[in-house]
Amino acid sequence: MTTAPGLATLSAAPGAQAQARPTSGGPAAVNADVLLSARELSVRFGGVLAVNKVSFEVRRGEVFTLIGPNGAGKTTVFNLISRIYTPTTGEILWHGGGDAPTALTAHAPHEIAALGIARTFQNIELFEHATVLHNLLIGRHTHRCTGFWREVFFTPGTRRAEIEAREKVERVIELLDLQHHRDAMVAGLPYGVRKVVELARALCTEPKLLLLDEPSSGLNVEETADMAFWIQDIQQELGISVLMVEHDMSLVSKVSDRVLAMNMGEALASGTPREVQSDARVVEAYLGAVDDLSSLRRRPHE
Amino acid sequence: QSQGVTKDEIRIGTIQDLSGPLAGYGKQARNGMQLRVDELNEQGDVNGRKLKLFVEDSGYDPKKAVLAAQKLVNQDKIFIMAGHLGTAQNMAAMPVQFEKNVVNFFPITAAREMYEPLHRLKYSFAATYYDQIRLALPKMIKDKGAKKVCTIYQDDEFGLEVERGAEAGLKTVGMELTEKTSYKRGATDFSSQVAKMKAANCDLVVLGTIIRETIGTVGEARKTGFNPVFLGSSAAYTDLIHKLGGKAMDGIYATHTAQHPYLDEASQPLRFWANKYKTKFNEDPTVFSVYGYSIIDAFIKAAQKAGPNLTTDSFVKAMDTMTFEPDMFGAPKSTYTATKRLGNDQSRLSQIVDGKWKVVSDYVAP
Amino acid sequence: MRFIFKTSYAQDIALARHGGHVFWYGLLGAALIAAPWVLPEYWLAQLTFVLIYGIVGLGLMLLAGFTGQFSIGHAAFLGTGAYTQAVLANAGVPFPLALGAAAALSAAVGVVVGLPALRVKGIYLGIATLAFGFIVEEVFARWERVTGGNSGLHVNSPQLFGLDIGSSENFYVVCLLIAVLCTFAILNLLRSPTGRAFVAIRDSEISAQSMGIHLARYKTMSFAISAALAGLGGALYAHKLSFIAPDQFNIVQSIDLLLMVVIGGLGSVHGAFLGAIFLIAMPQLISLGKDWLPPAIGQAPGLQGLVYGLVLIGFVLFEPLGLYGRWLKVRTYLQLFPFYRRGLFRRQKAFTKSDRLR
Amino acid sequence: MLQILQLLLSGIAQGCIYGLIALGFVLIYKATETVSFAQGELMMLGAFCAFAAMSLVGLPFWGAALLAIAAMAAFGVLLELVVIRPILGQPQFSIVMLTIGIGYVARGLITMIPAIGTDTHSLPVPYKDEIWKLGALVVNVEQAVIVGATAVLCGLLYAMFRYSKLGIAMQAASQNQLAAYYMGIPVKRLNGLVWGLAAAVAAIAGMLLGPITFVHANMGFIGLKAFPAAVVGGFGSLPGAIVGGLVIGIVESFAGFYLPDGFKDTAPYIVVLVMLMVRPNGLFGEKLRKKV
Amino acid sequence: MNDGDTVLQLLNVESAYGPIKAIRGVSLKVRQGEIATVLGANGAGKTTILKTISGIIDPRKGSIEFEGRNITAQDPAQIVQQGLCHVPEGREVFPLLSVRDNLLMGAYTRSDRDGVARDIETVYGYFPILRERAAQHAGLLSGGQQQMLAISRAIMAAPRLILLDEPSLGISPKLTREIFEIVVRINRERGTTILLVEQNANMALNAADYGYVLENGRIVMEDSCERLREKEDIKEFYLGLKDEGVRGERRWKKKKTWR
Ligand SMILES: Nc1ncnc2c1ncn2[C@@H]1O[C@H](COP(=O)(O)OP(=O)(O)OP(=O)(O)O)[C@@H](O)[C@H]1O
Ligand SMILES: Nc1ncnc2c1ncn2[C@@H]1O[C@H](COP(=O)(O)OP(=O)(O)OP(=O)(O)O)[C@@H](O)[C@H]1O
Ligand SMILES: CC(C)C[C@H](N)C(=O)O
Ligand SMILES: [Mg+2]
Ligand SMILES: [Mg+2]
Repeated sequence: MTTAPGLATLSAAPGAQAQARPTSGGPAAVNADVLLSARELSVRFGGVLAVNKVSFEVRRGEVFTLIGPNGAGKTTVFNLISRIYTPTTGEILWHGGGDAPTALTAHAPHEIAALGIARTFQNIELFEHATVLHNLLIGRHTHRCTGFWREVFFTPGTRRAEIEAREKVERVIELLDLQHHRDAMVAGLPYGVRKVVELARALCTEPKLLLLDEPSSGLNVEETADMAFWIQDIQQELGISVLMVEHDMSLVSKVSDRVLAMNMGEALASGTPREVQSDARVVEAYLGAVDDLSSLRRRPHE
Repeated sequence: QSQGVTKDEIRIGTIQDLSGPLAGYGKQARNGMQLRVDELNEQGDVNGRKLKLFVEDSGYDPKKAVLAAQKLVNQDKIFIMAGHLGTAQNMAAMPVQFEKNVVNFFPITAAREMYEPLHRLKYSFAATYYDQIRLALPKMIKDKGAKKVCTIYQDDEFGLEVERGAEAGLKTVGMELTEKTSYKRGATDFSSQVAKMKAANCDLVVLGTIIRETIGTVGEARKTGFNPVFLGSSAAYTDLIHKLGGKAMDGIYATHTAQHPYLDEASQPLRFWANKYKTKFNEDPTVFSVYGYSIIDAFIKAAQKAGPNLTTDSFVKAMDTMTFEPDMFGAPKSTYTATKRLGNDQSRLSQIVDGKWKVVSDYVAP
Repeated sequence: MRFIFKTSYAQDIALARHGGHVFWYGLLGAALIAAPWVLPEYWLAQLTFVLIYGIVGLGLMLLAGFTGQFSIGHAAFLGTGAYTQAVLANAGVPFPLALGAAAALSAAVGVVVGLPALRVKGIYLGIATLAFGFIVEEVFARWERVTGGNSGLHVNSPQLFGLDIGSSENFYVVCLLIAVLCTFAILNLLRSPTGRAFVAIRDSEISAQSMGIHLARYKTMSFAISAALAGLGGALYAHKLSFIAPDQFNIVQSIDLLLMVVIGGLGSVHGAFLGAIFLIAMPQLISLGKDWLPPAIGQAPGLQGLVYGLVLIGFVLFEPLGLYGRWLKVRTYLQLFPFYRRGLFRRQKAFTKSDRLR
Repeated sequence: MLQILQLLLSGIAQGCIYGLIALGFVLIYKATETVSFAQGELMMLGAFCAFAAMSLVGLPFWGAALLAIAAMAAFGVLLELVVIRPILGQPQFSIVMLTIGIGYVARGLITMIPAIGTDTHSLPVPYKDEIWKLGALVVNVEQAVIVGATAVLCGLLYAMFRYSKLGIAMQAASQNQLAAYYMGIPVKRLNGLVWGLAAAVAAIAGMLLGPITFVHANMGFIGLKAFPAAVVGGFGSLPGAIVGGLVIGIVESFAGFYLPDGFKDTAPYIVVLVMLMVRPNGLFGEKLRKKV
Repeated sequence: MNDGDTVLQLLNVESAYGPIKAIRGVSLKVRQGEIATVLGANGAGKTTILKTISGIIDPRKGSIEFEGRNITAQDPAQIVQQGLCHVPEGREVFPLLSVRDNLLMGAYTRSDRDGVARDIETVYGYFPILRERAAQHAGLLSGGQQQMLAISRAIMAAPRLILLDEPSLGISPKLTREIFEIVVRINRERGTTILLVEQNANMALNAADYGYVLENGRIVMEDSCERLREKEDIKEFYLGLKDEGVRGERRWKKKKTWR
């Protein structure tokens, strides 16, 4: 189990009301460690209150995990952060840019990536009719430095920028072992590889915060273990904070520093993976009680 | 030596609407031309040369007309463009022809632009829409005691010619158009135009329309209980009007020059001719077949006269002294000189009575 | 199959993948340059039309094939370019200036037309562009003072430094030059971030957006570039045809343009030109074939449409990837020659999913 | 006042025609998610069918109508079998292209029929040229028939898509073909059915339209105005198609009367643009968004 | 269980995507009333096998028999109508139909209205959220809810054989367990035969009777699940049970640091 040094102390408290710090002068006074903070987030779709007064904060350098039963509102939280939805109430503050935190709602959806927030999607949203390499290069879009006319004439500067982008992408390819698939069309890749490509594409934006929606779904045990290593590499070697939604508790407890459990749109419990996993309500709503699978087996007399 | 003339062949090009809104006309005109060409080739030649007719389809679309003209002129190397149908189409195609010194011979349209401004290569045969309406309208107004005159016209050079003719005609009796309304080439719905004219209480409507538009307009008017006097130009003088429009078309007037060959009342030579046409194309000839036939006929006469050394220059020279006598189709005499490129400016008036065009006035000249 | 060892990233960026490319394109270039001396006038004119439509096709390809935005009103841009050029040329403005103005004005119109693209997609966008096309056509017809209305407008021969470049040969060279330049511009764009952003938008708007791509800006840009190329093509078209009228820029023309890129092969630059060749050659072939048929069929006016439709259907049925797709197969076949397996290109069963959710 | 009423009336009648054609678009769209550019041509074929049955064969109107509808339905099924089915599952765009091709072929074929194809014909329906007078208001029977037929047809189709298993299955197949196969939905057969149905609807539209615009090879182009109708109503909504048609028809009728020439032809398109600005999904269309 | 008659039999099946061969000569058998499972790494070709069975991909070689009838390369809809239902990878719901209509489509091949109504109730009993959202567009459900819907549709079809592709994808641990219980129950109570593909090998090996291991498109091992559970390789690579073994907490491939 790895934990980023200096972040071992966890102030676990469900909801933000309990987390209220002695603030003196507005958001800027919040703990300098905080990268992103969500306060009292709610969003309603017609009759469904998908997220209800959820508050949490993600600190620099940590892996923060959201867990919860299906339909708890985890993906919706991601969508709120990446501005696909706008919260009905509440705000999300980003502390990653300079000194003053900014509210994400003040940014257009496409500006989120430039702020340093990248994400993957639960249902995989890759550019299907492009190669893996192409997908990753698109990931570098926020770092483009050439203008339209320079590209039309493909000036030497553009060429240099292209080669540089390519070098960066190549490093991600190497980190995630995608060399084999570099020139393959995404449309023909198996599910598991696509998950990795999506992760790679998000990494190419060189984010400060990475949102991973169920990174291990569709991966087998071995691949999940690889995923765990990658997430740790990303956290420790690249210093990227990770906000993750995950159902595989082995992965969750291996990589996350803190966990927030949600249920029916509301925060249920938060704390270290161990604490949350042993929370009775979490067990009841999410984990299920029995761990013995032998009851599934066919009894001999059947 | 001009292009399109060889030792034993003269190439004639024509562009017709074979698939568009005037397909009815285009096909008939082509047949008429083909009939005369075949006749000649069977019976003889023009100074040792046979005729060859190249037909292209414009679909009543000026762009296609230009492309067709480019093809005829540059690829098929025609000597002359004869009987090209449609005003806008001719206007579009003429520069292409003139660039290669190809005569625009007797286009099937009566717009003034077919001979004005004067150009060495332009020859027109039909009394203009402008004159037709300008002359017929005052008479109609007087006969019918009309107070309010409106017009509906096709929104292009053709319709405008009719509209201008109507304005000029009204001016001579000190009146003005009460309502003008237009439609786009190929339109099929005229309800709002008719509603407009009805609301203006018009009692005489000048039709700058052709086939379907004439029927559509008149039909729509009858349906909504609007019954003014309708006056069309030679573009609307066709048997298709009463054939398609049925009873509702009875009573409308149109100006024209040549007459529709109704066979039951035709003269012997005309009947003979019509029979020939019918055996060949399996349908009755119409006034547009007549146009086509006469155009080639006129060409043959002029080419004969130009002599064995047929070039554009010799042809123009021959044409500029030509006179065509009245023929069996009832067209008046027409003459050409180096400065008079419209052969005939007389027109007359017909009315549909009991599903047939009946001539109601004699030729009038401006 | 040729196998290329890549030794540097620059190799991936290069336009020509290998020496063979250089050779064949060089040959093509030489043939095109020699054309005015070899081809008869009529065929040279057709070749010029191919180049002109190719330029327009490039623009539409960028929009439809690479950005995934279907425009059923592209003739409007063609028309804008054509009328701008006609009016300016008739007013005596030098050819290059007028050309620039035509492209710029079309681009501006393109931006306006692109606006609905920010809000609507798929069929809605198609209809929006269609509607724009109709309205622009009507403007051409009604703004008689400038456009000459439905009677159309004659276009003077193009003038360059007091020289008349309107002759078939000269004008061909002008078109060739512009077509080559445009092709390079598009190729360059496609191998740089902008082009990739277009492709991203085509494949998934939501994830393009989360990669930091400003959807509105890039869609508008795509419309503008596309319109500018169409305008450029329109300007050349106006000169080549020397007569323009509003109904040359109607829905049928728009659909023809769309068919052109589809038949050429959506999503390939080659496709634009292959499609143009098809569009121009088809009527010629039909009229050549006419004489072989019995007159009842050969002379029937509907033949053109019929054959055109049949060929189109045949294409979609047997070669959905268009002419370029066919070419790729032929090439692969040749490269693999003795080892070609029959099942290689067999089409798989495919299944569609709702396009409404994108 | 009377003027306005009369304009309204003619707008409604014209609108119903648009609506009727739009109904065909929506039908195909709902069931296959493709936009059929051939709908106008199918309508033209239907009208020619009826015309041939009446004028050439000499059937009475009702017989001819039934025959035309049946013939067109069969033709639709055949069309699907021969040209659409082989590429079922390819991107929808291919099918759109196909329909354009079908349109060309249909127009070409009709035009090629000697002596009939290029001409304009009138459809001798029994109620031709009849009018009802309601006071000073003139109601055209031809138009009244259109309004009635449109309403009935729309109701039937609506019920089919809303309540019948078949209708729901058609929609399912259009939304996710793969899943439809997994559920055992006979996607191909349904597709054939849809095209048959669409062709039948087109035939009805053609016969209703015939007396008004005449029967000719290019009458299908009126379909271009039905597109805006379908979009204004919200593509994919059957009642929307009718309402959209009415909106377009009425706007057109008033624009033709009160605005300068040229506005009449563009009015539908201006309306559709305004609509797309204000409500990008049309009057009855749902706002759809992909959930990620 | 090995004595029951064979419901599904694949003989030397080979399928490819264009030039890429995804499965090469797979033969397997599923017997009446049993749960069979296929394990395999990413891209091994598990999904391809299922797709080939239900006719979504035509095999290049080999034959497939369902209840003694040859169904090789038939139209998928026709195959399904013979009593087989496929829960696809990645949910594949009808996004713009209501949840209820989705369920009804599951029962498309059935004509017994009462039975369908009863089954809807059963399904609502399994997954109450579906009842709650019955009128909502299925596309708006959360990932896991869609998965529930996909499974429910198969139940609605009341087939004799269900092909399940990763039913636990994106499902919470508690619900995963419940779903497996449901699967087992359907198998026991209705006698439905099930062919299961699952990444959660632990679950799969406990619920299933017979297992196949697929690697690179070939079946490399097959045995009863009882015995498979005891195999060292399986424990290590599929169950992740090997503590501090070859892999342990250390990765087997040393990563070079970058940046
Ligand atoms: N756009 C939307 N419209 C209506 N309801 C929505 C929408 N998006 C999400 N919901 C609802 O909000 C709830 C939360 O959905 P969300 O996708 O956040 O769940 P989740 O926690 O990610 O679940 P899972 O683990 O299954 O992915 C669900 O009940 C879902 O149906
Ligand atoms: N549409 C496609 N086009 C080309 N190749 C494909 C396609 N789908 C799958 N493949 C290839 O076929 C092989 C088998 O894929 P398949 O989806 O069956 O694997 P899987 O075992 O189901 O994997 P996963 O566990 O990731 O779902 C893979 O190597 C993949 O690259
Ligand atoms: C033959 C005529 C009906 C042609 C028509 N006058 C036109 O100029 O378009
Ligand atoms: Mg989720
Ligand atoms: Mg799989």
